[in-house]
Amino acid sequence: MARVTVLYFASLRDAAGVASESVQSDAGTLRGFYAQLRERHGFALPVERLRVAVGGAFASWDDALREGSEIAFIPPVSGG
Amino acid sequence: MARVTVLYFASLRDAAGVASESVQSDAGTLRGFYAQLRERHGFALPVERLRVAVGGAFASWDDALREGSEIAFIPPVSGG
Amino acid sequence: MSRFSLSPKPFGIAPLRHALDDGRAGAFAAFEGRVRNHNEGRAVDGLHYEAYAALAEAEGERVLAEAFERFDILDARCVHRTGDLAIGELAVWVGVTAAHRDAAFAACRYVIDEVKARVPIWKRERYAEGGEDWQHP
Amino acid sequence: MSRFSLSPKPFGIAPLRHALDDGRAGAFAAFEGRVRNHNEGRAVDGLHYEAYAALAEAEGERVLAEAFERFDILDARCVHRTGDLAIGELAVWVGVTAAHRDAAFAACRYVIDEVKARVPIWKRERYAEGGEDWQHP
Repeated sequence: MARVTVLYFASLRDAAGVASESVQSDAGTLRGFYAQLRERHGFALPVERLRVAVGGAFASWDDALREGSEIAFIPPVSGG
Repeated sequence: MARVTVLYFASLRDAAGVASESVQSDAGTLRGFYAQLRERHGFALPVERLRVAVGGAFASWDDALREGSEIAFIPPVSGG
Repeated sequence: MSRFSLSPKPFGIAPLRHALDDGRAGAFAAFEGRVRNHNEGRAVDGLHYEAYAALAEAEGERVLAEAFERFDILDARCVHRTGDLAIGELAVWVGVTAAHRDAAFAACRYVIDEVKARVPIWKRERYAEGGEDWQHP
Repeated sequence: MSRFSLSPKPFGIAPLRHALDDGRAGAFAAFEGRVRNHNEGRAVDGLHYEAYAALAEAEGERVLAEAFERFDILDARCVHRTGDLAIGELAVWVGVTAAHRDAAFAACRYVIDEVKARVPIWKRERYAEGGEDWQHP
């Protein structure tokens, strides 16, 4: 089990109803962790359309979930 | 014979020593007219590197020299 | 030095432009992205931009650094707005100086393309007919 | 309407830019050509631009009209200086608005390329080591 902080942006934040939350999870990887959160919050976006960041830097979906980390799921961007 | 006004720009003006002059010529075409002026003023630029304009619009070197027209020889441009 | 930044408020272009003054610069290319009154056939009233600030700034700097590696430029800047914007308001500005125009144009284009593609900023459109929508292209 | 003009004196960009304000414009691309302190390895002190004004204005308008035919743009302007210019001074400005950036960039590039290639304006460079030379590339 790892306790982590999750940041939500744009449509993910609207769906989650919060900008961030502290979550305890037994997921082995970031990919598995998103699957859990997607089920909980009903996120429309599949993992293939997202990128993931840990501690303010892009990370790999196969990275392990590490205790105390700050994880952000990045929906398709639309700046400019 | 036709009397025309000639406008000189940039290095042609420096070589001619005037910005414009009134010239009488028996040249049949603008090409022949430039050849006469080139000889007179010692212009370095061959006709192939110039364009020619008559009355403020680009013209063809094979156009006839017309009485009273205003002729400009256009050296390679270097704006911008 | 920070070449990319986020601005939560309207920003002026003149100081950004002057920061790029350089006697070696024969060419300056700039791009302004502004809020359009329509998108994909729908009338738009305004926008909201949200950013993941820490990552957006890091990724924006990376884009600018890549522009320096790829093109023979003297300097470059990019500023992106966040928050609420009205029609016609400046959303993003890119400015690039170079000795020659090829590099200035290419780098300016590179920066705006990459910023739009990679930097974590999201647009929520507000429609004239009512409703809002996050854009996740 | 005159979209291309010659300016015998320094000109400000802001009024030119504002003349292009348009709620339909999501993209604005601009180019500034400035006097560089060097050219082909020689130190340059300043420039003089001379134009065949009547023909330059007509040919400049033609270039802008072609940009409208070729690219999906909303508006475009170009101003070119004449007379004496110091290092860093603005020699030419091009601004283009469009709904989207592809057209804005392409048209901006087209205008500066064609103006440089076709419009009867000539540059005389003044060298730091002394001497001046007309550029006839």
